[in-house]
Amino acid sequence: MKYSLSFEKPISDLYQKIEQLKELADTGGIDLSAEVAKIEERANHMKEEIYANLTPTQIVQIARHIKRPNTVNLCKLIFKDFIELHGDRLFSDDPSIVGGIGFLKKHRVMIIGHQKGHDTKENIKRNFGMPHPEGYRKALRLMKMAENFNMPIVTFIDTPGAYPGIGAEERGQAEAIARNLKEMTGLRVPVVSVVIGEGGSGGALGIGVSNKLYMMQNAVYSVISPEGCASILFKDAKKADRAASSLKITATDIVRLGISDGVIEEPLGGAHYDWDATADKIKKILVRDLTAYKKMDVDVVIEERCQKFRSMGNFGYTT
Amino acid sequence: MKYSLSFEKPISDLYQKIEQLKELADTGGIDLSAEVAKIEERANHMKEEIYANLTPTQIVQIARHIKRPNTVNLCKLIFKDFIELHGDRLFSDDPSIVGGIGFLKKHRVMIIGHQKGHDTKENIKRNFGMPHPEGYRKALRLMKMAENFNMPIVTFIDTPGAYPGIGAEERGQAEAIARNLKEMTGLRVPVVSVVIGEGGSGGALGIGVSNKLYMMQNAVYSVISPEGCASILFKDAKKADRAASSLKITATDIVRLGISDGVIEEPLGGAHYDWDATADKIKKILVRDLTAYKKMDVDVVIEERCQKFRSMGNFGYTT
Amino acid sequence: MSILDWFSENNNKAKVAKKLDIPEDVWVKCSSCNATLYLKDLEANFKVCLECNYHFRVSSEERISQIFDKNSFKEIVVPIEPIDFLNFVDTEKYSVRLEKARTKTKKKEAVIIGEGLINGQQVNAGIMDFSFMGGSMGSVVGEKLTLIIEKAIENKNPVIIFTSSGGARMQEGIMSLMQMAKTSGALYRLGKVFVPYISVLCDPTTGGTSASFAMLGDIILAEPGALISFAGPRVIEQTIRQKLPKGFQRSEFLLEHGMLDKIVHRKDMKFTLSSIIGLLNPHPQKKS
Amino acid sequence: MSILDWFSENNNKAKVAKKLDIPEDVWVKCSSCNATLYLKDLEANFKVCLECNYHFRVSSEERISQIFDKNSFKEIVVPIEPIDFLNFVDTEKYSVRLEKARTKTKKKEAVIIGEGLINGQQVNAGIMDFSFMGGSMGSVVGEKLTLIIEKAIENKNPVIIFTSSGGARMQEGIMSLMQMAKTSGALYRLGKVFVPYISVLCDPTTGGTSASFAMLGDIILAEPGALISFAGPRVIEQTIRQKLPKGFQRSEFLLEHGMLDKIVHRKDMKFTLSSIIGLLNPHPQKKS
Ligand SMILES: [Zn+2]
Ligand SMILES: [Zn+2]
Repeated sequence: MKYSLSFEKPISDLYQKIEQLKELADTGGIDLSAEVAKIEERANHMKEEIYANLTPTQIVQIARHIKRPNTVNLCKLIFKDFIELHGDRLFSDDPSIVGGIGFLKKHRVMIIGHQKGHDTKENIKRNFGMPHPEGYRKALRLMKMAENFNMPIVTFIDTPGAYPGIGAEERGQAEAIARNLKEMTGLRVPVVSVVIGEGGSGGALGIGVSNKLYMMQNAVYSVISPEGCASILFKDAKKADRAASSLKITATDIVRLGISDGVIEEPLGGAHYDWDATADKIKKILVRDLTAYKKMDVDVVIEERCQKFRSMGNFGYTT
Repeated sequence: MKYSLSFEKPISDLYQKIEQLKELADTGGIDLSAEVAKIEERANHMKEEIYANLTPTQIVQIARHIKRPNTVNLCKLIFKDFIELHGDRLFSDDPSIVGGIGFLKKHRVMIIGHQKGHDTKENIKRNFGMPHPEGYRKALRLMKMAENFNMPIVTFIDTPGAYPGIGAEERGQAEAIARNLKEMTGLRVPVVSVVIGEGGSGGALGIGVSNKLYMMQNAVYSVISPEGCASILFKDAKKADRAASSLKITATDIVRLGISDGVIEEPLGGAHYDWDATADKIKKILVRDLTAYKKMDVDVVIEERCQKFRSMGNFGYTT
Repeated sequence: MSILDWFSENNNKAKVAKKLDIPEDVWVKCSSCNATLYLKDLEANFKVCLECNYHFRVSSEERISQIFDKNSFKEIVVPIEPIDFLNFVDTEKYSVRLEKARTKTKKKEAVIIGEGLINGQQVNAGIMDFSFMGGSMGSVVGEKLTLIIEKAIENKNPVIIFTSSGGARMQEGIMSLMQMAKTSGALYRLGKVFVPYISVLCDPTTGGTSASFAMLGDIILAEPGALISFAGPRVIEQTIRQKLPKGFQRSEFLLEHGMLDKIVHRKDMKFTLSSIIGLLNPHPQKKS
Repeated sequence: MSILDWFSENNNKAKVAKKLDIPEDVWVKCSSCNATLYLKDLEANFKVCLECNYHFRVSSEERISQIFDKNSFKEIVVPIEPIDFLNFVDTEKYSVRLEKARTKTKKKEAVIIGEGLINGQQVNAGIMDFSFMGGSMGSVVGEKLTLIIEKAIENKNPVIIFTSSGGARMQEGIMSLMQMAKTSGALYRLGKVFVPYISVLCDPTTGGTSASFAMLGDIILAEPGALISFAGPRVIEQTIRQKLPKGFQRSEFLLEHGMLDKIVHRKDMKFTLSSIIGLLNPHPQKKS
């Protein structure tokens, strides 16, 4: 699984060479440690070089990496006494959105996030992180509960998008997302969101109307997937690379556009190389923000959120 | 359809005799008007006698009469500019509960009621007035809308009960009714309910947590249908008569028990003999109550409703 | 609703730990897997079958001892008792039924209310008992549950109600139906002061009980395998004239359909409740 | 979402009244039943096919003349215009696309906002126009809709928005997505002051438009036969790899599934809106 992405091939080649050298040293009884060290240094340089110059498409690959820590992984690493809560009280329990309560240090917190799997079986269970309306309705139920009991809300965004299927449409996918956008605006508790992987369109925003939005370093956030954009606008599904660049979906883009409040650094190569370090980085930010919000008046918190989204838009003025 | 119920047979026999006499007079050229008048007087006496001494089972028959004016009939007769509103915004539009807005004189009113049909086809469409959870959720949506726009709510109760089916259970029949009981308690507008026919158990109460509850003269309100009670408690489905008496389900019983605030008189023999007169009686009561509530502070209105249900119960005190 | 299928004697018997005809009654047979279990083992295992995890019904006293810190539960005795105000007679008089239930169960009604500690955290609780007339809710049950909720509006303790009930008590006619609105109304007022309410659904929770306070928990937990329904299975079968699927209306089915927050094994119930209260309660008042 | 299937040129063309190659363009062909219709008849019939009731798409000007009392609608001109802040190029530059749309439609953007009277009752309205880049919502559309809602928070007029939009405008990237939150947030604030909002869904209403203000009406009306969806039919077909049922995602389908209050024929729209406003509005201010 290490260095398995296409653009990581040079790195994986080098590490293979290192392995070969080590084996040779072992079997032949030769001292190749100087050689090995040299190549290791080269590999490190190469990694820094490659990971510092990722294209948007490469970042998308990392954002979607199957071993990337998902919401449940992060919940367990970041929160104490996490208890998952289920169901929308209307139709079903959507496994592609998980929610629950837990402690972040002294803070009683409601956590809600999209849930992907680490293998095909898990992904089928989780519908590849693509929620049905039930997922958004469960999320809203939990957010209202958090509001009632004065618990700040943390959401982890990680979805290719809301599921495009017959049942989802029948049961009001559009209604469910729209309602969340409206209701989240007025929540009487602070909401902090982190795009931990893929921020796919309305399906992402449906749990993303927050006071603070952070992007993981290799996360993306987009109005449409590069593939979808390519096939619709570029009339050529193969132009996903160009679409990925044009759409400005990387963490730095999203911050530059004023949508995100900051980037959370990942271990070299991506969050999947070190879940603990990743969780730790997120935890620090969350603790900092929730501590700050605890001192703020709730009406100020709501006003901040309202104003944040109110001011979004980029247009010219006519004379 | 006139005098079609079993206990109305003596009346229908007399009227048949009258018809025969009239025919005889016509064809034979004889003057039988004195005879006819005499029998007509007897028929009238008999009607008064019979309808004044109805057994609970007979009242149940009238309450369920297929020609009895239903919610939609009454809406059209009582309210001006009635517009039906559909859907729960979650799963479907339940035809067994209808809701909409209309004017009652100057009052802007939200009306919600169970809906039965006047024939088998209509009844199949309306599921015989037995709602699925969607019906209760539509009702709640409309009640919240009424609350937002400061419109008093009128509910018409007429159901054998909430539907006992697989889909209904899957989608939370119990949850839907329970939530309505809770949410109706706190509605910031007055709610007036009329049991216009059959008040069947939780399915009835699900739209019946009101400030004022009226019983139509031949309506019934019960924790369980007499048939259901007979088969469960009496272990004999044929003892529905006894169950109907034991359960105390008639309008006078329900008033005497302190559950209903009054009986609305019906035309002799039942509401189905005169829809207009029936609607008129209901309208008068509604106008009176809504006019009175308009002058009341909303917190007093809520408190009245809370206290009304809070005080319900009949128990002894131990020493 | 309130069609208490399993209210019938037979069914009722099947669900309680069936004592075998062996000296000193020390063996019981699991009504689910038929395993023969040593009574003390069963009791040490929270009355959960050691073979198949079947959760036997437990009395309110057993429940209290399983959940509350030792000797911490104080019953609130309310000086009221059910009366036969309708002079209701089915196969026997309601008053006689009540007397028999009292004699059989040594209880006064189908619910006990009180205050207690769960790992040092104060809660107000109602614990229903199916053995008393099928846990059915009449005026007294409704009143006592309302009182414990109202008590929480004052003392701000979280409320926990363990349900086990066939629904409304038909012998009290329409008045039993109104207990649904009364208890739900109390929960509305509880919600207004932001005090958490946790509903724990135990076998069975049906009819008027499920369609009122049982389904109104901020958090709804259930024991495994509990029957939870509005309409009872037999009524549905009679209505739709077909067999119901296996597992229909059981806890696991409800979880899948979004009606429950979590299914909790009885041995984990205390810990789970304790954690939830610690997390949810905005008005914590600890006593040890 | 925002997968504008029918955004493609072909589909777009099929839906507008297709003029035939007959002198003076007085005949049009119904794209639903193929009937040949006299243009003046069609226009007199609110652009609804006289044979099959097919509702042709109408321009914002036509909509305004159909709904508002004569000369009562005053557009609120907002001095803003879309800009190509991402330097977005697909098969052509966004800036060029905008220029072409302006030339073709003689409009500045895909929505007009303003105040007007409906049978003497004041309303604030937004009217979308599919002809301008598929009615897609970018920063300007989102801003104008937000402004007309905010205006209603001040003047307490009911808000009516006629939607006709393929969703978010991809050429503005993430910023177009945020317009969903911006407009929905404005509606949250409108709801706080109890001003009614009526959403009228016209063909098509999909993607980010349906998943925000379109589906948030206190009352949601739709024209007959309108395509209303989150995901477009083609995307769904590609995902589930099967044909979709007839009528899927059309108004009638949504009504059945509980998503709409009412389907209203275009000729009855003014009357229906007028009645609803009269009934719903707690802040009536009549002008004649
Ligand atoms: Zn067993
Ligand atoms: Zn046509």
